Amino acid sequence: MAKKPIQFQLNGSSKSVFVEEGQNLLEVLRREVGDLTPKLGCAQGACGSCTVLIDGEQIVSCLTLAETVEGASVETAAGLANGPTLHALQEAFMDGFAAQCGFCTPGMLVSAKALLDKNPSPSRGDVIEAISGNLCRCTGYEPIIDAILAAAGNGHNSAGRYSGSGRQS
Amino acid sequence: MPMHSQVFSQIGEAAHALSSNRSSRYFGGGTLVMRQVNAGNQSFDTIIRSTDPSLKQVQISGDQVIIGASVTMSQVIASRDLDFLKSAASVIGGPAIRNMATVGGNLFARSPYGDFTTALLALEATVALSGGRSDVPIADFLTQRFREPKPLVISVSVPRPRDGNAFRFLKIMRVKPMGVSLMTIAAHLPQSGGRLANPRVAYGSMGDTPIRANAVERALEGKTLDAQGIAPALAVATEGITPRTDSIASEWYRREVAPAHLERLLLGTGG
Amino acid sequence: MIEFRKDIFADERDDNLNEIGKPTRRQDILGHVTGRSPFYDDHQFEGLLHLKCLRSPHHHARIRSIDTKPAEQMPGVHRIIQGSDVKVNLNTLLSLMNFGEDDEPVLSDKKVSYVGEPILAVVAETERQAFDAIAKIRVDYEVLPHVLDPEEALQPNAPLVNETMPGNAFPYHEKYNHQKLRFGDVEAAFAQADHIVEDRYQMSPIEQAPIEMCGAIAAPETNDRFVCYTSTQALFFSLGTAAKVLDVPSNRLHFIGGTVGGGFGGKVDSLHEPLAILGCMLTGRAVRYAFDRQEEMQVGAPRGAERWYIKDAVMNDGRITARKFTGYFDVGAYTRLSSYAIIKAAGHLPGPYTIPNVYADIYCVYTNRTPATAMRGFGITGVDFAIESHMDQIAHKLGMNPIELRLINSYMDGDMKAHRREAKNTALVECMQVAAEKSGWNIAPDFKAMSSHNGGEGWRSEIPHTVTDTNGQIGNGVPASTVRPATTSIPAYVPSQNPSYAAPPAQPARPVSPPTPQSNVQATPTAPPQASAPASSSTPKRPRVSRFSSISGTRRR
Amino acid sequence: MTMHSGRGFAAINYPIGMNLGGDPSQALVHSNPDGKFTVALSSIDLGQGMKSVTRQIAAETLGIPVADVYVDTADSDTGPHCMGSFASRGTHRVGNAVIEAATEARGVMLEAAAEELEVNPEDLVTDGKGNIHVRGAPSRSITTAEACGVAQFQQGKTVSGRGIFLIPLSDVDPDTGEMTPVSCFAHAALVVDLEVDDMTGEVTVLKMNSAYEVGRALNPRLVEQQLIGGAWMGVSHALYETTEPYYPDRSHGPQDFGSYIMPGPGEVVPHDIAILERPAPDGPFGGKGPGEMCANPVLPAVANAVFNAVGVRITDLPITPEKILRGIKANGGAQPQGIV
Repeated sequence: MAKKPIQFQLNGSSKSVFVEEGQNLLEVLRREVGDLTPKLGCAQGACGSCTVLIDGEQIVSCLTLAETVEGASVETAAGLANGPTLHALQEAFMDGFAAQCGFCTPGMLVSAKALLDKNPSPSRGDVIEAISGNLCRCTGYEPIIDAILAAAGNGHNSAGRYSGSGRQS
Repeated sequence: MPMHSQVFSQIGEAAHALSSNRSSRYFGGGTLVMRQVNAGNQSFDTIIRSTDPSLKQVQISGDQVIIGASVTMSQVIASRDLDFLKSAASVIGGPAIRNMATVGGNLFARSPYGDFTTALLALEATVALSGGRSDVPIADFLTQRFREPKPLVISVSVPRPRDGNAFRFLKIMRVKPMGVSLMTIAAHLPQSGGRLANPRVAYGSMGDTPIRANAVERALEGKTLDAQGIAPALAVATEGITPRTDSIASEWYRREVAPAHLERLLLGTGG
Repeated sequence: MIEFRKDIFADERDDNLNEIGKPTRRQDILGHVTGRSPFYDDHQFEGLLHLKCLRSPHHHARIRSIDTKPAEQMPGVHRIIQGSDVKVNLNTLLSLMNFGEDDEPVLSDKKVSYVGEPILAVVAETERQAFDAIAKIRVDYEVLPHVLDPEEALQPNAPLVNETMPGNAFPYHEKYNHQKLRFGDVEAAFAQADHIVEDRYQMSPIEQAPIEMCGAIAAPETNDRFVCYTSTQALFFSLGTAAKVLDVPSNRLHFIGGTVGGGFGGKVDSLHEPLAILGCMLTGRAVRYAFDRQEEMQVGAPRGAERWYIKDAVMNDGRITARKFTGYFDVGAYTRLSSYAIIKAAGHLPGPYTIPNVYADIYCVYTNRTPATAMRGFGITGVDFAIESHMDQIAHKLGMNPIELRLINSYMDGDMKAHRREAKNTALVECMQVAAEKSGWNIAPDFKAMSSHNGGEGWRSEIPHTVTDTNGQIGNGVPASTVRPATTSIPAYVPSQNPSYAAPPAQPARPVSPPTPQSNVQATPTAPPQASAPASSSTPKRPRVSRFSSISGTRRR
Repeated sequence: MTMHSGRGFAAINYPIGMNLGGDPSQALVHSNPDGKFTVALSSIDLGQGMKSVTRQIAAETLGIPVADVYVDTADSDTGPHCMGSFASRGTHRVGNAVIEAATEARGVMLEAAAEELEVNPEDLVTDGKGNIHVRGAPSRSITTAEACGVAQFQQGKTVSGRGIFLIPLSDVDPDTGEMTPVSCFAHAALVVDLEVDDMTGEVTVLKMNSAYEVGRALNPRLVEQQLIGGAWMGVSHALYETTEPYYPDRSHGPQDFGSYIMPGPGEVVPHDIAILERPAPDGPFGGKGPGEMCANPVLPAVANAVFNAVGVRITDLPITPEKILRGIKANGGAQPQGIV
């Protein structure tokens, strides 16, 4: 089986790997490079769990032919944190209880980052549009939308939803 | 068979490779072909692509705009020259898919996909093929798109509507903003003296391919674009059309709701 | 917005706790937001092989022959696994709890009973090679007639779906082709009812659709053991199943899981672990077996379809005096966990209401479709849809406020439930009151004043005289579906010959503290003992080989 | 086109756990010498929060801060047997096993502390902040870390505990269905407001108001996660989902997430929830397990609201626009039932 050498930047580090012809980027990231943050949820491009950024644009890595990222810059959820310092989105997801099983979370965060990189003050509608290709089966989306808005500093503090103890009307 | 991948810098070489290998597929943005590769589809073992820069171009030529086959939906949305197609490009998949899916690829999408092609059909676009004709009417192209030798699309020429408001597009989805089409309607509704002149209406997800609603077009000719004027067209909304049945809806349902959605599109009260 | 109604049931709670009741962050949240939570597929192995199954294209077919030769020669193919490679190639999940007979092959190379049923497995170096090899395998099928509707499947001449299950129904207690619930005398109540309200409810199959798909990776471990990373919802269920079908001691298997990308019931079936381990045993390499999304959608077990018929006896004042159910769980070709869901449903009826006469026959029916399994609310969701839709139909018929109708019939502390246990710790009344208040849905003051504490008066706490029958009896060589119904009373439940409590006399609705229907107190027969010996003492006891026996009558072999 | 408003109600109870019993779960708890505890389970966290809720239960029982507990699951070599995470059994069954194990470990910790403080163990209390002191005399105290240290290095005691929770398997009477099906019930009532488009049958869910009784909200945010997400799933089941759209016909089964439709972030329904807590006598701190019941009331409430909106009774899930439209046509038009 023919293998092709490719080189690309992954979260700022140079990677050189051999890829099989016809292999998708998700498989290469996970099996060849060892970045396990993009998740395999369908291999049909419909769930968004494998979302990564190529040159700043969000794509689904399961439908991306690996050899086409030659020379490109790839960002995954593994590149969100700056060392021990978490990205504001990660903090907001933690505060806002925006993850349950956690499987869609990396893809969701990457889509949210693509949004905030271009639009630091998104509306709720912008957030919905940005994550519309990312499926979540646990949360009902609301905490995720709130967390992204909170990360954007839009005055939507997702933690504020919880009214604590005692009866409130 | 193990998968092979071939890349050509010249579109002509790619076209030759494609036409000379029956078990090959042309790879545009990947959203259709990679899915089949991932699923182990046995009908092809070679993917062919081209990095020819011409495929990425958007050019104005007279009253036509020529869109390279590799132009993505996101690029359509971002292009000022393609403003009239923004409504169609914006409902293709989610943002990640729009960064990948191409104009050329959409021509090969099977129902319930192919919404952008539905828009092109209503605009009477023509398709330019490598090593073949440069002005294949899109309706003709759709009937032969899966035939051998496989056509390689270079670009699509779209007549730009004189009046930007004359082009209408409505994709009916049960899930919004990203969802599969229940029915897609594209209409080009030029008017002359307050009456419709040469209106064109196309449906997506109503058959195996996007199709023109010929009876609707005839019924709209010379009419005013108001409730009274469109009434005859609504009455023949699905005349000559056998809507498809799929997991989203049955033929019966599509036939039943087509007039309602057509009305909403024509009167501008939809979605 | 969430509000906590700490004012309700306040005297039953100590809220002064240190950690309980606090909105503490999830222990796993940092792993989730950094993408480092270790799901089963996030473990990497040198030389990982991939397993894919050849699946049936037919609803029902006998397999005459299989030619695997061309596939064996294909590049990258390490092994083709057939049914004969599986030591114990027949299993039922609940055999781990001694419930039911083994009825499902791991690999079905003799007969297939649903589209997508696995026939054999190919282990290859890449998924593509496995797909390519499968495409080369030739299977000669003799297509058989199939049945897809559960009521048709119970007809005498229906095709037999599952050889272990004659009559296409799970045998309950080795006695009936369905699970019975009998409480009081519904027919007498129907005769005296002001209204009869009947309808049929249907739930189609639903996919659990966790975003992480089901799968497992098995690899050789030191000292002749095998490690298995799995997405299972039930670690020891999967371990026990693998140990059983592969006939290996459980301590040679090391299962690791626990971080799972959603399940919702779809990850209990333990289909992947045994084959991944077997592949590993046969090749000496790490083997991954996972569904793809298409398989998840159509081959992975869904929440099965259910069909419910409900017939209610209703009085003009809103009291429901009898409720009769006939339920069909369309469980597909094999049992999986469905036989249990029917028991759960039987214990749940007639829903959260105190109805003096209840009757249910619930069938676990085999059809030629994907086997069904658990999903969030297993055994309950479908019948709750039926019951609560039906309650609204009754309210509509009587022109009543649907919340008040439910409050009139609501179960409360001390009420006798149809499965003959006292209701305790109930809170239905309060939930209805709060939901009504929040939504601005007005209910009369009497109903606002109700309390779950006020149940159990008079007839409400009694077990009524009960009419039983032997419909659907199995055995004696008579096909279950041809057995004639016979109705009898169990004498043990009828110490006096007074008429049963079929329908209480018309009386005002009982919003606050339901009045005791005086005329019937005396008539209510003595309850059988409620403690640990549930079966009536006069019911002939079958010899018990184990304490599990009365559920299925079948011990694990 | 007319949009018709409708309102529907449903109330449910939910039996917690595998109803027949016979489904044990076990837990092991032990401390390091510095008083940091590990809970070993083989139970599964599917996202429902098993690790988190058992951690809080262990901390509460041990009388130490939650930060001093880590839950390790699921490894069959180290975690004792558990039947699994399904049937809403996790919180209830595993929680009880953890309480038993943590209670035993706490007993050893207090014995060690008592020996150091030269008092009876019965006279000792924990403050939940890492200290053990004599009841009524806070100054006579020792930290939990010190107690665990001396237990292991000076007194030769393992600060550990074993727990199992088992409801024995209940028999079922073949003729009457008499059984002891469950240990406790959770409850819910829910009101749905929606609109139906009488030209297309499409439903837009506008609002949900609900009350859920969960025994005790062991962690209110985890309960909120379950209820919000579960009610979303209920809307999805009610209106969208099926693997067999033409059941019992097997044709046109969805093969992907394009054709298996579920509402997305654009269809989020505002949902106001009231949580009631009537502790279950046999639940861990009264907790019942809210994971499964949350979707159940939504399905019939939507059906009832659709009837209220257009007078069409859909008895066949999912409630697709097609079924509604067929009903409207059969009735000769929408028949709004009026404000309830």
